[in-house]
Amino acid sequence: MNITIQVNVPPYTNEDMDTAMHLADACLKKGHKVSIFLFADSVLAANKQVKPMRIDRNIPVKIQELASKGVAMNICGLCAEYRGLTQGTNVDGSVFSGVPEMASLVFTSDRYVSLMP
Amino acid sequence: MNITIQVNVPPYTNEDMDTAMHLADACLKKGHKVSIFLFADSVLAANKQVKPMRIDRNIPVKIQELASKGVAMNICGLCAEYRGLTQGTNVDGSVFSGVPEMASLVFTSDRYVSLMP
Amino acid sequence: MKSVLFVAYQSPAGSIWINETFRSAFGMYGEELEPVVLFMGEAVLAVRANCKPEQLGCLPLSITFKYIARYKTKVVAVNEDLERFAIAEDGIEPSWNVTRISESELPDFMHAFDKVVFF
Amino acid sequence: MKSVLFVAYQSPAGSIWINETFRSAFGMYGEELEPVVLFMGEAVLAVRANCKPEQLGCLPLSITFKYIARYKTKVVAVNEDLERFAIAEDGIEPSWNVTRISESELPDFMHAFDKVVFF
Amino acid sequence: MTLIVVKKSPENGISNRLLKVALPSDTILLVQDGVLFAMDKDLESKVTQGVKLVALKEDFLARGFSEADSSIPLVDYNGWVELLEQNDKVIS
Amino acid sequence: MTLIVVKKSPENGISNRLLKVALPSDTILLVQDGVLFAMDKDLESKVTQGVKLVALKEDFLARGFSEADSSIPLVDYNGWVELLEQNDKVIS
Repeated sequence: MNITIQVNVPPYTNEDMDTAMHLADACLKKGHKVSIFLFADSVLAANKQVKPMRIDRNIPVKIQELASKGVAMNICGLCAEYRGLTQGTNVDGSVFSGVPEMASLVFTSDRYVSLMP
Repeated sequence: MNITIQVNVPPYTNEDMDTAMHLADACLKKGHKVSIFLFADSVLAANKQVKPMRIDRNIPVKIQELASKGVAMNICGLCAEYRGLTQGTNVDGSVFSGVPEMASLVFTSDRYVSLMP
Repeated sequence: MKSVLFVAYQSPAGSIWINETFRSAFGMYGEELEPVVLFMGEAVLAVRANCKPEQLGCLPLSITFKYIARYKTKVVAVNEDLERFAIAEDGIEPSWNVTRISESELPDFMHAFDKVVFF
Repeated sequence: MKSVLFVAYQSPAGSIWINETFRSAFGMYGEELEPVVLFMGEAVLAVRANCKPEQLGCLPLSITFKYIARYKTKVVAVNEDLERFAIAEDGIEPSWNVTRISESELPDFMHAFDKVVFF
Repeated sequence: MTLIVVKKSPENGISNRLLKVALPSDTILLVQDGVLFAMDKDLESKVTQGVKLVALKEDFLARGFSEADSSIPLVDYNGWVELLEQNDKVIS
Repeated sequence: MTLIVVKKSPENGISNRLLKVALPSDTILLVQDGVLFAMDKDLESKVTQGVKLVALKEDFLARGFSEADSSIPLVDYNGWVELLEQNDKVIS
């Protein structure tokens, strides 16, 4: 199946990005095709300039790993501009898109899970 | 009096940064000395790479204006690193500091207003 | 044609979510999708003609009106929430073209959509 | 010496605020400030020995323990909230060294501090 | 004389608990979604006797209410600053 | 057959309203702070008869509970994926 997970809130401050990554991983293991749509403040998760404390998880690195395993990682471009994130600072394997891409995911996904803000 | 306003949540998504700026302005007009402490996701407000839609307010520009009017604008540096914000991308008149600076503000402020997350 | 319901449930002036809900809804017309927006809880405050986040310097809600008119996007609000905030029919901004629904109809209403996304 | 109370009220595993509350509290020792941390509402879940956000991949609460020990930071939790979540004395992680307070004592307790900051 | 700032909606448990923290001669200032408490006709009965209740006018009006909808006095940002001047502590 | 995902705490009004949306044969999955509903012994009575209730084990245990504290079955992330497979719609 095609499964999309939308995240809406900032990483680190909340566990939503962690929830999304765990769920994406579990979906992949069962052979599903997974997309993650980063909306609003969740776009921060894809900023490769993020520097967490050493004891903490590195969310952008984890996202990149998921992308390399085949998860399509979409960033709402307008949201990103509002948060000072520019193309090129996003992790490899993630792409700037927007609500047209969101519409396409809503249309083509068999299941659409949004982690509400 | 010395008045400090702490903000904790992301700008644009919430009105907290707007509340803080209105309050800071009103304090200035009455002759008080004002500091703003940007904690957690609120650090995004000081990123000069933020590009809002033209119809929307430009929060980093407004912050810079407040700084030029004498508001001390402190950014929690560790928080900023977690959000991919590096020194040099913050607006003029804002400075990277941290909890030692927060402690100093708590100690020296006559009134400490935090907009709780 | 598939149907998608976007549910706004947060207060209009304090957060960006009602604007983001509509921005998402309007984006759906690029595909074979029919979006509907539901106001629930404190989000119903948005329908008042006098609800103006721009008075706080925030993004106006009225920027959605021309698209609601152009696409004829259906906007639904929960009756009980309107009553809770004493929002009378004549206090509602006509540009929203609000349809009312009662709380008890919500389960069947939501299940009629292919996708339901809360904001 | 001035006193400052930091109040954590949000659930521990779902958000960073308890860690940020303590990081702020520990920062106070650089000045003539005595910080106290109060757990209120769902934040009291943090005191359980088995509460481990790191199981979700999130930042552990236990990184605060060595500083609580070093600075002897006072940690207070609301009795009624502990009871609501059925948190028994023997289920509490000893490193927090929790003092209990009842809901009815909160107004006087909070007013005794020079500054009170909610997280 | 403490100023207690309540910024979250009545739907949020912490707001109701903050109301209870006020002692006589304190002032509770409702801001942001906290202003939604101002339409409650019984609000006075939910705080200790002698506590002053006010709401931020800008936040109340921006949510579509009119001044007549409020059961408590409204103050603007200047009023907020005056409350900071008059009270020697802040709980927020 | 719809999967309803409840991620906010019982203190948040929207969680309680999401519980009411479920129809018989739907499944409500509690995740994140939504798992706090699982310690409510009367939870079954708060949803329509015939609605299945489950909570995400990882989120429940990380908050310091043990499996015995839950009044409803716990599933892990694999179980979440199975619920996505079994239900043809999602409300979240």
